This record gives sequence, C-alpha cells and structure tokens, in this order.
Amino acid sequence: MKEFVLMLIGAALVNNVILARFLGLCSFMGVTTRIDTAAGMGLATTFVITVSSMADWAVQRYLLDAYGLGFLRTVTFILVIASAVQFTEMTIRKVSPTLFQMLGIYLPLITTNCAVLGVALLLVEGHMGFLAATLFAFASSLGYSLVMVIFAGLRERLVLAQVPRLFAGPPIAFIVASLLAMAFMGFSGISTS
Amino acid sequence: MLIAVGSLAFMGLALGGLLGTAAHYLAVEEDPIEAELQAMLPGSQCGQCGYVGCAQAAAALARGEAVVTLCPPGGKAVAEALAARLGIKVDLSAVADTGPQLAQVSEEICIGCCRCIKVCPTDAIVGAAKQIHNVIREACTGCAACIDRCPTEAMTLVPVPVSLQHWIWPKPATANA
Amino acid sequence: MNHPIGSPVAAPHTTTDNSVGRVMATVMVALTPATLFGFWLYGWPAINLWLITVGSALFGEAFCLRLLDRRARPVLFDGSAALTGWLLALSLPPWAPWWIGVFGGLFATVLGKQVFGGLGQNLFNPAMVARVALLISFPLQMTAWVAPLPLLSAAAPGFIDGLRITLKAASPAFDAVASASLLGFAKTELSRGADLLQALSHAPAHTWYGSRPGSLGETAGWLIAGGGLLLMFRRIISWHIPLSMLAGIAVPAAILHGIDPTRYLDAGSHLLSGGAMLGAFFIATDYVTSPNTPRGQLVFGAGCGVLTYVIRTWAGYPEGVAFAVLLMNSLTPIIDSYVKPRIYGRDRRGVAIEPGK
Amino acid sequence: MGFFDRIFREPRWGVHPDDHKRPAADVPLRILPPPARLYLPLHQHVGGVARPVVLVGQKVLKGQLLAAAQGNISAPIHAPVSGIVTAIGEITAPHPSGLGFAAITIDSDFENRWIDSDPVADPFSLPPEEIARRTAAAGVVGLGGATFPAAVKFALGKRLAVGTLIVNGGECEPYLSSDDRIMRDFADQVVDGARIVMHAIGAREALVGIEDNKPEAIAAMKKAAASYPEVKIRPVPARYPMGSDKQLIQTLTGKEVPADARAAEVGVLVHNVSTCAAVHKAIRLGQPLVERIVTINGGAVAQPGNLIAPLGTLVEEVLAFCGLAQAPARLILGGPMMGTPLLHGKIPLVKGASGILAFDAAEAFVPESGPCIRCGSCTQACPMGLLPLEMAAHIRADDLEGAVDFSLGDCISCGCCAYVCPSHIPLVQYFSHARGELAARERASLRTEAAKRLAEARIARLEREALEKAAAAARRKAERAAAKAAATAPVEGESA
Repeated sequence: MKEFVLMLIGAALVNNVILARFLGLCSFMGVTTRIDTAAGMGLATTFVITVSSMADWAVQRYLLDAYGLGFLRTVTFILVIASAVQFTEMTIRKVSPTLFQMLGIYLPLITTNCAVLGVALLLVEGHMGFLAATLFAFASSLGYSLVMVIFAGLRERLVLAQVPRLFAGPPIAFIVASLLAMAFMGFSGISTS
Repeated sequence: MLIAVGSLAFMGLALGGLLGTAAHYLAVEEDPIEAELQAMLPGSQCGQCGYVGCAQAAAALARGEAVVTLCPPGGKAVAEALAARLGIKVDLSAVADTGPQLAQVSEEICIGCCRCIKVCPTDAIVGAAKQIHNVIREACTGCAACIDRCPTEAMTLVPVPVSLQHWIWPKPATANA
Repeated sequence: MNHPIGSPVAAPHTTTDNSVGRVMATVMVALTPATLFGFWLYGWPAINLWLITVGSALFGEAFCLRLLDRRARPVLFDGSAALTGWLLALSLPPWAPWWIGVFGGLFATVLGKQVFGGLGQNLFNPAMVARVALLISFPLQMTAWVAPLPLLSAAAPGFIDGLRITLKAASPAFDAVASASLLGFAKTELSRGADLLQALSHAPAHTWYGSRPGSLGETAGWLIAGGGLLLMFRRIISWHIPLSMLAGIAVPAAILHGIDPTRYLDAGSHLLSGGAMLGAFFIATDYVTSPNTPRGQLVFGAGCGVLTYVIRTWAGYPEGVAFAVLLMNSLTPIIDSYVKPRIYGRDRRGVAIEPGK
Repeated sequence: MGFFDRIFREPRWGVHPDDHKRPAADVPLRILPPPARLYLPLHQHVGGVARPVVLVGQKVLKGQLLAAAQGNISAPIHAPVSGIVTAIGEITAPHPSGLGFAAITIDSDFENRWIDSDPVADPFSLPPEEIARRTAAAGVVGLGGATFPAAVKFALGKRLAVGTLIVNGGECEPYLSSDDRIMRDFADQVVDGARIVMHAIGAREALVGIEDNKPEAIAAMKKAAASYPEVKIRPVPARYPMGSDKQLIQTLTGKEVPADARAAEVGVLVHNVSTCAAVHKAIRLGQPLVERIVTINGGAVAQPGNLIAPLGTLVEEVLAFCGLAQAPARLILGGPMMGTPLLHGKIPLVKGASGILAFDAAEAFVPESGPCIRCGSCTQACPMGLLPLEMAAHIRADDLEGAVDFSLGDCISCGCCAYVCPSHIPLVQYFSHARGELAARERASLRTEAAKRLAEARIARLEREALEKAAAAARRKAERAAAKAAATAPVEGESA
C-alpha cells in the first residue's frame, strides 16, 4: 500500500512528466491558453496514456518479450498509441465539438506527444507488473493534467498583465514554466524516512 | 522474421478493425459552419473584404483562409462573433474600427446620374434622374460602394456625429504605458 | 466661469487617503521588531546582509524601470521593492556571504517581478522565488546556520569582523559557531535512523523567545506574530490566510506527533521553526499572489500549511515554506476562478435567485 | 469595537466616506429668486425626449405645459416662471461629454403668475389610475437622481401587487443634504405624499429609511407620521451606498432583489422622499414639478446650504447666489460619489439635480493612479459582491466579454471600489467605458442585422424586377407575334 502511494506521488509530482522529465512540452505550451481547454487536453491525454500503456504492457510482455522482438518496440508502441489517439479523437468529436475545435491540431498530435511514448517506455524499463504499470501510467498522466491546468490558470492571468514587450508571449510563458518547475522541486526526495 | 511480419500485420488488422467499428458508431455529421458564419456577416455583398460576396467570405473563413477581422462594415462586433464561433482568439485593438460612418451627398456637385443608387447594396440612396440624390441615414452601412461610382466625387464618407446617447467614456490611460 | 474646467474626471470625485506606499510602510513597521531582534541575535554580519539584499532589490527594480523607460521615482518610493528585499533578507541564513544577498535581491525584483510587468503583475511571490532559486543553486550556503551571538556579547564579531564574514564568507575564527536549525537537525537525525525523542535532547539550544539558530528574521515567532496582529488590526491583511496556514501546519503535525513521537516533531516546534510564522503573516498574505476572496484565502492558506508540512516531513528539503508558497501561488488563479464571492441577487453559481427568497 | 472584533468581524459592503454634510445641512432653506432667463431641457428624465408644445414668442404662465411626454416612458416639462418663450435650441447638457441637447428658453416677466390649477381635496377618494395620471401630467420623476418617471413605477407596482412602499431618505452621498432638508422642513408633505403613493400602488405599509446621521430629520418625520401607523420611520446605519434601492431594500426588509429583476418583483417599490413631496404637490395642490431643493456645497462655495431653485436656472447663477470664495477647481452635479462632472457653469438645473458641488483645489485633487496590487479592498467594499479588480483587468486588456463574465452588468456604478482603491485606479471609468463600448457594439450588430434585411430586400427587388422585365418582354413578344400572325405571312421580309 505504502509503495503504491509513494509511486503515485512520485510519478505525479516528484518526477512530473512535464516539469521534471520535460516530456510533452509542445502541448504544454500549445493548449494552455484557457483552463477548460487545458483540462480537456489533460483528460484526453490521461485516457490515451492509460489505455495505451496498458496495451503496450501487454504487447511487451506477450509479444515482444515472448518472441524476442525487442527491435519492434517503437513501431508497435506507436501503432497502439496512434490507434488510441484516433479513438479518442472520434469520441471527442462526437461528444464535444467545441472542445474538438479548441484542441485543434493538438489532438491528433497526441500521437507524437512524447509524454505518451515516454511513459510507455518508462514502464518497460521499470519492469513493473500490470497493476503497477497501469497505476504508474495513470499517475503520470494525472501529473501531466495537473500541470497543464495550473499552467493554463497562470497564463489566463498572464494575458491580463502588462508584460514588457521584450518578454511578452512565449518568453514570459517559459519563465513562468521554469519558476513552476522550481516550485515543484520542493517535492523532490519525497520518501518515508 | 515471419513472426515479426505476422504479428505486425495482425496488430494492424486488429486495431484497424477496432477503429473502423468505432468510426461507424461515432460518426459525426459535418456541422454547417459555413452557413452559420454567413449568417453573422452583414450580407450586403459590398466586397470590401476582397471576396465577391458574403457567402464567399464565409467559405474562406470556414477554410481558415481569411481572418475574422475581414469585414469593415461589421466592425468589432462581427469580428468578435466570428472569433467566438471559430474558437479563436482575436486582437480586437488591431481592427481598424473608424467608428460608424455614413455616406453623404454634396448637393452642389451631385448631377443626379443615379449610378450610386444602382450599386447601393441596401437601397439607402434615394433620387431620380437629374434630381439631387440623398442618403437615408438609417439604411446606410457606410460600405463605400457608392464612393467610387460617383463621377463627380459628390459622395463622401463622414463619421456619424457623436450624440449624447452615443458618447463613450474614454478608456483610462494606464500609468505604466 | 465660462472656461472649461479640464477634461472630464469620472466619479467618484473623492477618495481615501490610503495608498500603496502607506500599505507597504505599515508592513515595514510591522516587520521592524523581528528584524531588530535578528540584528541583535546575529550581529553585524546580519545587518550587512540585510543592507545588501534590500539595496540589490532596489537596484534591480530601478535598473529594470530604466530599461523600460518608466519613471523610477514613484515606483521605488512605493516601497514594494524594498519590502521584497527585506522579506528575502529575513529568510536568509544570517551569516550568508554578500553575493547571496546580491543574487537574491536582483533575482527577486528582476525575474520575480519586473519581467512580468512590475508591481501587481507577478504570478509568484518575488521574495520566495529568489529564496527557492538560492536554495536550489547554493544549498550549502543556504543551510549554513550559526548559533546566536548577541550583538554586544563578548563572543560576537565586531564591525570589522562582521564585514569580513559577509565579504569572505565565514572566517575560520568563527567556524566554531556553526550550528543547525531544529528542522535540519531533526531531518539529519531521522535519516540516520535515530529516535527523535532522544536526539532532541542534544539538539542545538533553542529558546521560546527566538534565540536559536535559524534565518535572519524568522526565529522570533512572537515578534512576527505581533507584527502580523498589527497588520490585521490595521485591516491590511485579514485573518484567513495566517490562521489557515498555521492550522495547515499544526493539525497534521499534532496528529502525526500523537501517533509516533519518535519520528514526527511536535506542532509547537513546527510553528516556531523555520519560516512558518513569517510565511503565514507576511509572505503568504502577499496581495498580488494570493486569492482575493475570504474563502479562497482559507483554501490557499490551508494549502500552504499542509504543503509546508509535507515538504518538511517527507521531502528532501528540511524547510518547505518557500516551496509551499510558490506552489500555492501557482494555484491562485485556479482558486480565484472557482471561488468567487456571491453577487447580490444571484446565487454562488451566478444564477439569478428566485424572487421571494 | 474590541480587538478581536476588529480582526475577526467580516467587513460588510460599502464605505464610510467623510460625509461633509454639515454645516450646509443645518443652514435654513433659502429661496432662489427666479433669474431673467431659464433653459428647460426636453430630456430631464429616463425615457423618451419630451415634444415641445409651445412656439417661440408665445407667452406662458408658471406651471404651463411646455413639452409633452412622448412614448410610454417619458415625462412632460412645465414652465417654472411666467414669461415668453424666446428660443427652442441647444444648450450644454449636464453630462461629462459637454455635448449639447435641446432646451426651451424662457425669459421671465418677473410676475410669477401661476396657471389655473386643479387641486384635489381628498386624493384617497380618487381611483389609483387617476393619481397616476395626475402624477404623470405633473412631470414628477424620481428626484433622488434616477429621474425615472414616477407614474410609470406606480403602474408597475399596481400590476405586481406591491405590499410595501419604501421611502428612501437614505441620502448617503457625502455633501448632499437636500433630502435631509425636505424631511426637516416639509415632513408633513413627505408623509402625505407617501400615503398618496401607497394609495396609488395599493401598498399596505410604508417604510421610511433614514440614515442615522440625520437625527433632526428622523425626529421631524416621526412627528409627522405619528398619526399614521402605516407609515413607519426606520433609521438605518449611515453607510454608503445605503440610498441605493437594492441595498436599502435589503437593509429594511431583508429581501434581496434578484439579478436582472425589478424591486417590484419582491413586493416593494422605492420612492425618494423628495419624489413623495412632489407627488403631494402634484395631487393636493395641482402644481407640476417646476422647482426643487438643491444643495450647494463644496470648498469653493462661500455660503453653502440648500436652495429652493426653479428648474432651468443656470448652475453659474445658482453658484453666484451662494457666492464663490474662490474659482472652483471642479464642478459636480450630484454627489461626489456618483455625480456628473460639469465642464462649465452654463448648464441648466434639471429635475435630477440634487446638488451642485464646487470643489476647491484640495477637494478636487486626483492622486495619480498606479498599478493594481490585488489587495481586494474593492471586493470588500463592493455592495454588489462583485470583483472590480478582475473586471478592470479584463477591460484594460480589451477583453470586454471577460468583464461581462464577471457580471459587469450587475455593477451599480456606486463608486465604492474606486473610492477605496489604494492605487487610485479609476475603476468606475473602466466600467463606464466598457458599458459604452458594449452598447456601441450592440448598436453596430443591430445595424448589421438591419443592413442584412435591406440587402435581402434589394436582392428580392432586383429578382422581382428581372422577372417583371422578362414577363413584360415575353408579353411584348407574344403581342408582336400575335400582331404578326394577324398581318399574315406576305410581309415576312419587312420584319427583319
């Protein structure tokens, strides 16, 4: 139990996908102009990461490991991820056309969101069991969503600030991201001493 | 080798089949965004946006080829409505909103040729041959279609005079600016 | 009487005599007792460091204003930059070398505040931004505490020695006074697997009134709390953030201490150690980076407190106030967008109420 | 207030500005002699502009109708003196823009002859509709500043079954004491007017809310209302904006008016004390609204106090009567919190003018505004529970929709936020700007709609014309063919 809690916190906060591993930065900068869009993106990515990680775990265990096909790992993983993204895209388009509009190009681009493949590869490297792998993937994507929403909130306020022209736009967004990463360093080393 | 090819092929087929089924159940009708956009435009077909008419402008907007600030007669209000529908952000301060304008006939120059009457998209100009024309203020959109048609340059655009009811407090100047 | 009287000035045509400068000045007055106590406790090096930090913060602000072609005078005189530097200085180790103060002061006003557009626009507390940046970059200097050597006592460094300490870092002659803060001591002992109850018996001396190793102005909890009460009395801050933050630290501390006193410090030690008091009354209450509704402030303060406790207890750093404040700063826009005051004639969700209610 | 009280008691809405009401409020009422020339604007009320019914050169008597109400919501204008109509033209409006509006000019003959009036001895025998009609004909509008036609409100109250009339004697604006004065000097008229209004709207009780910083007014009103148990005098704490309808209703009845709804929907109707006195005069004496009590105050005024002044008098003449100790640094019509800045003194006194303030340089000093430090003072002060700082931030960034999402529409422009702001940000101006801009956009989109209809009509017309042309051409062709057929084949060569 304690290990699971620690792993949840570790994957979500301490080794946050965006702020500590620097994965998924394109969507982090791209779709965080509004809180609801960022939350939608977080939800979609959470779904994709969790589902594809489960599938990838199975592929790794029963296909790649079983038949010694390790060299196919990237290809098969991307295949699984792309399918999951396609499915998510269709669902969102059906359920919420507005969110579909707002996410725009970033939705199909979840396929190439390095966070998704990154989490899948981390699982494989960690040699986790199925439950642990699923939990890890879910916690990682929760961390991703949390940071996306926080950053969107900060940017909503940033839009109203009179930032000097030199720093307006992406520069100040990156500065904020770095300060946020600094704040998240406070979680480093969380363990039950 | 065979196993690799076979497994990839199998995965492809299986996932493809799954997606195909999903696509069947989750099919979405294409939303008629073009018609919606056209409904927001003034519909006076004045051509100031560079497109032949409002329908064409709406089509270009839907394809993402035109900017939402394309419609001068619509001003900020239309630009904002279009941006909201298209789900994009727009810098309204960039809209060259000169404020509402009206066409005006200089009576001493007008020769009563009726050319402006024919091009006015809203039938806002009244007059007959050899009679001095006049603009109905309520109907004029300030689209400027008549300005170039006038052979004697009797047509000019003037800003609508500010009245007590239409006066707006200026935005406070910020100290930091 | 026929000539126009200027351009129209919008109503209201009268205003309070309150001003940003007055607010900042009141906060400084409230900080003064704790600061003077810190000066007395740690002597000349502390005074030097305070001057350097405040000076650097002011310089950073003036420099940016110059670059931006904004008028520097009214902005410098509103006192916000000096206050930022002041708060940062209070959270530094008192004998830290001069470049810590310079780097921190500049970082706080330049990267913490001016790149956002100056006063009121920053998203994070500038002083805490600088504090965290320093802690991450220079962990050794930022955790080098000294035992108190009151200003006029025989062992205290004189003015010249004080300058030497500040300019050349700790001189060998004073190595003997190096000490550990209570939180740092507890963390080290626990990591060695020691029983906290026994370990504390040989902890560095700490007294209730604040004579203990610690940051320049954070040791005298009662003086800081007194200043905070003055601010509340003057209606500069409300009770929501300080109380909820202190509760956020004390409640989990009390519970866990009750469960296992050998591994968890008691609530009193937590409240009086590190930046808990200064954070609760002076740092988390920063207007710009905290929510502006009472209920939002309760959430914010509780979050600061709990995160402080979590970081202190389980994370790698012995002190967590700065991190906790930054983390909650980042959540402020979200708190603000979900916790709004009830509008007259509407319910909390903004829907018009039914007549007759 | 104890130490803990001060720290833990939630600050409530509103502000406590220095009220500056005395000594002006304690100076006995003076009567301003009618000036030689008066300017009666056609638009002194909310609603449609009145339509002139007199001609230039026409002789008029005091109280004679000059301009008739036009439309459902409007009010007529009457002559405040007897004399001659000398012009119907433009005069500067009491408006920050300094733009002009139409007004009727009257030169007084100094005889002050009243037109024949139609007094009513027992108003309570009249049907409510008749009282509303007479009130409307007398041109009575809300005299607290809102200038909403009183009779229109009567009809509303009648329709929505209002049980309680609230008589607003709050007068929370600093400097002003005209309502205070009317309650002290004409308490009987106010109470009688209130009873007439109750009769007109079918209310069972009247609650007179008076701020507790006016003890003399409370005493006078209590005495006047002693024999009428249905009229209850209720002192309320002095706090700005207590005189705002919604806040006074909540304080007196505990009821909250729903957003976007009228007070009548919670069963109350608010009328100002001065309006009640005007109703009394309109019904009992048959006199239309031609004069009002105005507070003249401010550091630049030599003898501040309250005047009974004929409507249409120029502000500069009113000020001249009270004397100016120095050239005013700022002129304000109304109170300092919500009043209108005047650009000069050649502006006529209108029905809604409760005061004229001539500020000296110290009072008119505007501190330079600084950046918002998000201190939340404005949020605490806002009587509507809004977030002025957020609204202003969005407006500054030209995000008007964002400001509307923060309920800009609920703002009552009371000025509490700008008053308490330590950075002295002109918040109210931001909101006024945004409202004007939004209204302009609304007008623009209405115009776009109208243009679209016109364009469609034109296209339809062009199509119709084309069809008609084609039909006519076809008809001609058929006629020609018929003619040709009649003439038969032989002349085939000629038709070419």
